[in-house]
Amino acid sequence: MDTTLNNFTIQVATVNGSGSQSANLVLLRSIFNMGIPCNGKNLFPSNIAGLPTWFTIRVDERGYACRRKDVDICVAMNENTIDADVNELAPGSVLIYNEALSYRPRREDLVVYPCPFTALAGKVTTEPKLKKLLTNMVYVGLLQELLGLDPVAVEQAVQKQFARKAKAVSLNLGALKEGVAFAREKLTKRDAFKVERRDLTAGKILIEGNAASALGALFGGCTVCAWYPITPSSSLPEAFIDLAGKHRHDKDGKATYAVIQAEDEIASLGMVLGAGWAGARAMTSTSGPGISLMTEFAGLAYFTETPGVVFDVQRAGPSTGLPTRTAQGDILKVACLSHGDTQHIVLMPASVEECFTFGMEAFDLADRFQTPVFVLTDLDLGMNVWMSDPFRYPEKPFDRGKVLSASDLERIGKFERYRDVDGDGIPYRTLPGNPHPLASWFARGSGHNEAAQYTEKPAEYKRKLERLARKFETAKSRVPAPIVKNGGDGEVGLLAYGTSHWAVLESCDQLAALGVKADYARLRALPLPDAVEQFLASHRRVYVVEQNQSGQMMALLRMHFPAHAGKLRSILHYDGMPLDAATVTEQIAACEKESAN
Amino acid sequence: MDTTLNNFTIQVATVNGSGSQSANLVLLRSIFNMGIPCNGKNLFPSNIAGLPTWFTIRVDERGYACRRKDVDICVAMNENTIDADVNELAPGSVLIYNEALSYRPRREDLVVYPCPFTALAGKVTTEPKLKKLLTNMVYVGLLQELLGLDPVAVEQAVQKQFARKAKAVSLNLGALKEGVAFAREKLTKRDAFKVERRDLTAGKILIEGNAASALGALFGGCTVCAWYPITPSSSLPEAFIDLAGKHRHDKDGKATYAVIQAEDEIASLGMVLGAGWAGARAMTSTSGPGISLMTEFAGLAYFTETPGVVFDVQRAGPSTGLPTRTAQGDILKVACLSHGDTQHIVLMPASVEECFTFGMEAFDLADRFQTPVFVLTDLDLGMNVWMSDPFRYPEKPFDRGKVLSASDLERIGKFERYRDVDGDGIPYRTLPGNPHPLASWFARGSGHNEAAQYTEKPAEYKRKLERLARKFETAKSRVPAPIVKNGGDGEVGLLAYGTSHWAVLESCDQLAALGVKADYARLRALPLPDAVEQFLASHRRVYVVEQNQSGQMMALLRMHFPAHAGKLRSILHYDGMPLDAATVTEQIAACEKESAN
Amino acid sequence: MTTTPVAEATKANLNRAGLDKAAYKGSKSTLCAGCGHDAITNHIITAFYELGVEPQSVAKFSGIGCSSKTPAYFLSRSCGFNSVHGRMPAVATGALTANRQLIGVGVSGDGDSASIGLNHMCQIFRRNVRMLYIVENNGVYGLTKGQFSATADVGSRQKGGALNDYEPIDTCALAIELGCGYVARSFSGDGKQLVPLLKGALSHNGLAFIDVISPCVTFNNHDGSTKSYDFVKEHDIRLHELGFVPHYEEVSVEYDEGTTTRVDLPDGSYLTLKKLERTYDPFDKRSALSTLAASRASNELLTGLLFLDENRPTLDQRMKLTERPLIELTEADLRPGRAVLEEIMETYR
Amino acid sequence: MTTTPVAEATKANLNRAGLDKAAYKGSKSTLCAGCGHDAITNHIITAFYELGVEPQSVAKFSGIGCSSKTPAYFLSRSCGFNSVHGRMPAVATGALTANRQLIGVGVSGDGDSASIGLNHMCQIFRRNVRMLYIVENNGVYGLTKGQFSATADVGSRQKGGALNDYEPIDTCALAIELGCGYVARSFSGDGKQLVPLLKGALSHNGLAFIDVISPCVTFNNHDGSTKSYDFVKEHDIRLHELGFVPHYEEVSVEYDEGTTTRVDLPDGSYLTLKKLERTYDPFDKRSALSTLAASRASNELLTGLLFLDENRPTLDQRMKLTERPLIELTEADLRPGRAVLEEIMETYR
Ligand SMILES: Cc1ncc(C[n+]2csc(CCOP(=O)(O)OP(=O)(O)O)c2C)c(N)n1
Ligand SMILES: Cc1ncc(C[n+]2csc(CCOP(=O)(O)OP(=O)(O)O)c2C)c(N)n1
Ligand code: SF4
Ligand code: SF4
Ligand SMILES: [Mg+2]
Ligand SMILES: [Mg+2]
Repeated sequence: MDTTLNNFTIQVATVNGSGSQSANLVLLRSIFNMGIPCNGKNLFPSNIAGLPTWFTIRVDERGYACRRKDVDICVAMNENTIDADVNELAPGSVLIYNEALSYRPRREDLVVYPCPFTALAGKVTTEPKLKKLLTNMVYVGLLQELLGLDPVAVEQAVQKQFARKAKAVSLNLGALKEGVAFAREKLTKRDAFKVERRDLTAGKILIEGNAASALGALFGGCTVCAWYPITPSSSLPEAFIDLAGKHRHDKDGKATYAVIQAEDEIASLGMVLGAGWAGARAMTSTSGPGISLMTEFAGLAYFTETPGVVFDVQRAGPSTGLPTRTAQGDILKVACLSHGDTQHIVLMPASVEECFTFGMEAFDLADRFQTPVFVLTDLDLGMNVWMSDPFRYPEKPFDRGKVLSASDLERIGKFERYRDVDGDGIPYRTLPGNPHPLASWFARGSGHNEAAQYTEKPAEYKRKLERLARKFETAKSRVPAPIVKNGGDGEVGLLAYGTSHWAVLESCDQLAALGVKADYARLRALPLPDAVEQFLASHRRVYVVEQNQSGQMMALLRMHFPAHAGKLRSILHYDGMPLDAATVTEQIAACEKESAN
Repeated sequence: MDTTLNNFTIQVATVNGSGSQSANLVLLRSIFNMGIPCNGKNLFPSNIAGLPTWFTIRVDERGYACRRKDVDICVAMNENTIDADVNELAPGSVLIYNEALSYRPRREDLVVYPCPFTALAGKVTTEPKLKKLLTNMVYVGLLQELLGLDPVAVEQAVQKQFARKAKAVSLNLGALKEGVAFAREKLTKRDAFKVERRDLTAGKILIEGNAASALGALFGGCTVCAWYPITPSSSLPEAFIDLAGKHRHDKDGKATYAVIQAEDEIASLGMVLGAGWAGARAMTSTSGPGISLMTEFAGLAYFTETPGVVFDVQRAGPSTGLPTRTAQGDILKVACLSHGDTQHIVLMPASVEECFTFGMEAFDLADRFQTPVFVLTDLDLGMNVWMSDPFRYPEKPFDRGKVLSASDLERIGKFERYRDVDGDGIPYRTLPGNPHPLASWFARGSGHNEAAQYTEKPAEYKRKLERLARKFETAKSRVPAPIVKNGGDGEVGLLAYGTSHWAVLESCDQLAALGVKADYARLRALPLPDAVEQFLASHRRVYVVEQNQSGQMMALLRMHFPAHAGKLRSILHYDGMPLDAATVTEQIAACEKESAN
Repeated sequence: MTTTPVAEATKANLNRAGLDKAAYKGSKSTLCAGCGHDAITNHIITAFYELGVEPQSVAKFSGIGCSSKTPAYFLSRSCGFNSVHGRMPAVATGALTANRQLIGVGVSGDGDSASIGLNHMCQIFRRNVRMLYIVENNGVYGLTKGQFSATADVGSRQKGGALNDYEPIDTCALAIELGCGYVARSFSGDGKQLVPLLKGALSHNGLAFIDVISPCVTFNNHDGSTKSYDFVKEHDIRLHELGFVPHYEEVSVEYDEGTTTRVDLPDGSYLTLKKLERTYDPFDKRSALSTLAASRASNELLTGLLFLDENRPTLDQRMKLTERPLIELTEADLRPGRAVLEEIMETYR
Repeated sequence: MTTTPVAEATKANLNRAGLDKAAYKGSKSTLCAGCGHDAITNHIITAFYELGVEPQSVAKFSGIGCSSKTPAYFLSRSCGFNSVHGRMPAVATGALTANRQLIGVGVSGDGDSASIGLNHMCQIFRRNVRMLYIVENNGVYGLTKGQFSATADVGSRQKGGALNDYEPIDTCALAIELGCGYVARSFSGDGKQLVPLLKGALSHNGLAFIDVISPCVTFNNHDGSTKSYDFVKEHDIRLHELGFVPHYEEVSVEYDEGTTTRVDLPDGSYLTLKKLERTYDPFDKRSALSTLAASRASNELLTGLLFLDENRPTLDQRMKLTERPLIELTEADLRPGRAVLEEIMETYR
């Protein structure tokens, strides 16, 4: 029997609210503690308790981090889904199932390990609720033995998971042991999957994107956070609340930040704009339906030139859609959110590290360009656990943009809020409360001239719009540039953004193995920098990979680079599941074959 | 001195709230009554009383109906704007001004007729408020004499304007006479502008687009109208209220329609969707900010497949912008309104007649495709007075789409709300209250399968999205097709939609005179029908004329027809004023010159 | 297949619509075991079954939240519209205007109605749309994992310990203030009270609003919560003992006129309010408002029929709407004739 | 240029901030001649001038409507934010949280606050943001030409004759119900009453809400209107005669303790309420609510200070916000050090 070392997937099928999340995180961290790259994705229902949930761990020492569609090891704990879970397994996969379920094995082509998980947990405790929880740790023990997990690594993981709760630690270690013992005594290993210690995770972290974004906001100097709960965004402001609660106090212990749970998303953005206008770094965080509700205020922010940061943790669907599934379906909408001619700066982090850096950068850009900045992540990035290099302490100081203090005004002797003094389209602003007699101005969403006075004059109104266009021209060279990875010969280019990155990274290698050599540019921001055009110009066929139905980024590219519109092709994925490499590779390979014919 | 016959513009500069609107309409109708094509545009401030307002009449027996930028005859009644008004006049223009103003003529190159309007009105009445109103009729009298207006035509116009108010008629006729007498006695005609009776308006009507749209809703069978006031849309539902109040009662005098003034635009669309789901033909009407607020519900309607009609009378600006100025700035936004992958059917009438026909058609399309239909007009079309053929009585019966009654269900024996039975992407629906046991279903904005049951299954969710795409494919051949006007040789094509049509029509002739022969296709709906692609394919350069800053329709064309993206060029106009032909002609001529070089 | 004859026992379980209780159920609930909302679902099923309402004549509405999911769990033979967060009242208003024969039932949550949807709830009170409007009130956003909603009481604590010190929104007080004619409060665990209130609501001519305290076992059932089962049981003060006698009941029910008030409803049904400890007059708006304010101040939870007024015009009445449902009107009813168009054209000449 | 010496007479007109009244004016109004809103603008100017408020320390907020235009017409030395329709409270909340030293003044209309913006107004009452919130209430949407708003009274008629029969929203009743600590009603034509109320509001610690009946001469000043000058003059019942004594006034003002109540405000200023015909206790929430309900029923317009409670925590207090305005915090205050990041990273290992 061949051994498949440090390269497999585990899927635990369970029920939400059953407490399996701790066990799954222990499992994940055990592998991580052994120096092997891995990450975890939680596939959960839009429900609080009682419905099917799947946790998937991908172990891959090459570092590939996207979802893999095929499950190598299935741990089946859910009566209601076990038939389907088993049906989906490829021949040769491993099935571990709880003998307490009514399921009886029917497939001959699997490596099946039945285990009386519930009974084993019963050896550790007789308290029913606790027993239910501990059942999950038993499968971790079983896997420890089967995969060859280092017991020290596992124990460390348990300690970390149940930190400061000695009783929980010992109960869980007990359950773990039962699993190990059962496997040792009752099971004979008949499968190929093994782990072996490596040194590839030293210093690294395991973190969710929403926590990383919240850290960005903390280190980016955010002082006002107004939000309204919505999945999969809530954990971002909630992480900010935790972090600020710990790290943001003045010497009297008073808060140097404010968090307001607003009555809805309209008010959330309204509060952010009020705060931004007053001079604070303010943010909100939401998902699709909330973005839709923010539409009117987004236009006000654009037109009055008020800074603010909006995190959009995208989820699947038009309307309510699939609130607990992932997608990249808002990009076209957010790019021009609001009626009339409106456009926005949009950042598109692909990694948890970029959640952190862009989380800070967003505040700088908002202040610099005096406009709302949207940070688009998605459920996959925001709520799943990713391995990453630790975040580096920011070396760049805050960029608070063109704000004039009273003494600046005294020196300059004049002030017009909306005049393009520097020719870059960015005007100067003062903050309310500035005591200088020249400082005051009136912000309005209606037509205004350079002096911020009301106007309906066609020429003045047009001048304002043209300056705004100039400002966004300036922004092109200031937002994060695309990152290009060479590998091709000028024939084929790939374009992607956000979490699609991980699938495309792996797909590049898969394609190369199939003889398709491609360059790959990862887009990181709107407005689209000039470098994007260069990339398009230097390839004959460009595939735009994204997780939506209508090819929204491709649409933006076609709009902005019409000369290359004809060479763009969409590689789409929109069933709510995180994108995997095979889906990308298959579609591109098929297209390439056609191109070759 | 040459005579310029039946071809000039008059601009009356006045103050809003001063009652000049009646006088201006009398003037317009007098010309119309003489059989000469004309229309009137009101340029008013976002204010109730006291600010400058301009009313422009274009008289043109060739039938050109767009704005003309140059003013031939200026009637200056406003102290605050007279200097600017006079400055803008081209040499040789006529200036008529009220001697009661402090203004003293400074320009030698104008034909100037001073007139003591206020004093003349004082001869008719001493009551100050009335005198102010009547002052306006005096200039009508003056113009009657100067232009050679038929006194009978003018008197008819006065009778019509003040219908059923005998006293008002006689007072106004009195004021009119004073103007005529003064001109006769004190002025010598020194200008070229004259009218002469024609027979070009027989049977025609003068009407505003909003009234025409409301008529469409009335004859289209709208029964529920939920709205929230906003300029320039309010006069549409208000016209519907008037019309339905007169023509929609059952035999007991009870209303066969419902109008609800909602608390906001969110609720307006929510009510429309509730009514549409229940089986009524329902509509709302709004403008930019309201469209933004409707964003979330628009996605719900798309995804639950609920019919409803939304009129968007576009105004200028991102944000509040210029609420009393015109634009075509919402098209890209409305095309895909809401987060996620959403798309909509959009109708774009260019004329008051199309406001009527599309106003009806919208309800048929909404019912047929079970989706919201947006009718995009603009302030210029909605609130200005246009000459038109009378509206033809609709010959096509209502199309209520695929609704299954209890007896249908009995016959068919099964029902699944979201199954694509006919392969056209359009499912069947039942209405709540249908007594058949098979009839019930549950509408939800979350993921659902063919049986309308909740689902999070990737394949089921994707199938739903794909059927929706198929439905919109079907819609392409069902929405109004573009109208093509040939005149070119395959080199140059023009594309426009909505009110830009009128400027492009005239511009085509101007361009032809300059040697640029162009074909012209007028777009009338989204999704873009295949004929658009054919038009693009058969021209080397295509100019897309529209009234916004970012070239929104061009963006849609580039998205959908990438093979032709490179040949599209934007001709833009976005200062809030109605589009004129010269602006189009100049830009295109310049581009063509460049192409030739 | 064999046809099983309907057993006598089963027949006895059929209501006047000829249906058994199962016909009023919906799909299986996916809420947490023990959630108050599921209990309310059962009381709704009981009320509709016992009244013998034709399920097909009912239209169900909701927003978004655990509570807003429940219309899928009752009356599966009725059509329903699960709309967007906070906007249920608008959707219901449209549908019930379009078809005035529908029996409207809206289910919402405290987040849905008192936070994001507060404006729409207030305005539907003013419009007085004929429908039953239930708020399943647990003081938190259940579906998004337990944040405070706008009905959380001053002094109540979140599961994580956070304290609420914002004035709660008393939806019943707002309903009374804003012109709603049938206002009640109840508890998910008190079917004896809630079922008659639901039945009475269905006989009311206009909007009937019922705020039902409905504990969230997962996020708001701990010590420190004022919406937990324990707290409610301790602080619940029932204003009266409720009974409901439907209009089609042949035998008239006996009650003691000294202690019991009979409240007649427009369809001939009536409620009986049997006095308990306190005297409470549900017909006096001012006293209702001030009693509610006082109860809040003293941490009492008053349940029962808080206010009744059968004389408010409904939205349909205000609009002088035709008796026929608008959706039944045909082209002949709706499209004016040629002569009318010609006449209108003439006004524009 | 020559420097003109300040004349004695002018000097006498300078307030304690060293400014004359002109310094409190704004740009020229574009409202209709006679509009109530312009009168309110003048009273605002008077109050700020007389109090000697530094204009630069004020931030003005509004929504959309004729009323919402007015912040441009007063205090041109203050910054202002004319936002979107109905959402002023949100914008003000954000700004005043960001800079707690700003003196916030919000001006809204009845359409802006009681129709589209009702939810936000209700929630800002609950949050108790420190600011003066004025609703210029004319019962109609002025700027969109006269449609009824949600404050139109039952029985009032539109200019075109249409009758309103929806229950009006009494914004003051809602304010009291939802925890606002300073609630008043006045009339645009009654500067004697409104100016002290405005001054008192500026001394209040929390949200001070004033509903000012402000006739729309163009669309709602006819017979049949309940917001016309004539109607208000006939139905206005002043609850008390108001005086205001600022904290910096040296001489203490004499008043009769038998007929006059002194109401102390947190900054040391006080209001005097001299009894007129009726007895009214502005400190009792329940009686305030029931008196308001009764006045509505009997078509009386009660004006004056309706409710006062200085003991409600403000939003800033609830958030335990640092005294320094958030906007003054620097990178050193806001960006935790390297060690903190390292420590946080460790928790993720
Ligand atoms: C516009 C919008 N914002 C936020 C959400 C997320 N969301 C779903 S349910 C919910 C709160 C539900 O609370 P409540 O109405 O009290 O219902 P419960 O779950 O407590 O029964 C929220 C905020 C959403 N679906 N839509
Ligand atoms: C979202 C949105 N909807 C509608 C409008 C149109 N609108 C402008 S002002 C106004 C009503 C203003 O009424 P009110 O607040 O009472 O102010 P008033 O003019 O009476 O002082 C409306 C509906 C708008 N600007 N924005
Ligand atoms: S989370 Fe709370 S409200 Fe939601 S189902 Fe569970 S117990 Fe009920
Ligand atoms: S329309 Fe009414 S509210 Fe607006 S400015 Fe004129 S009088 Fe005032
Ligand atoms: Mg709740
Ligand atoms: Mg108003």
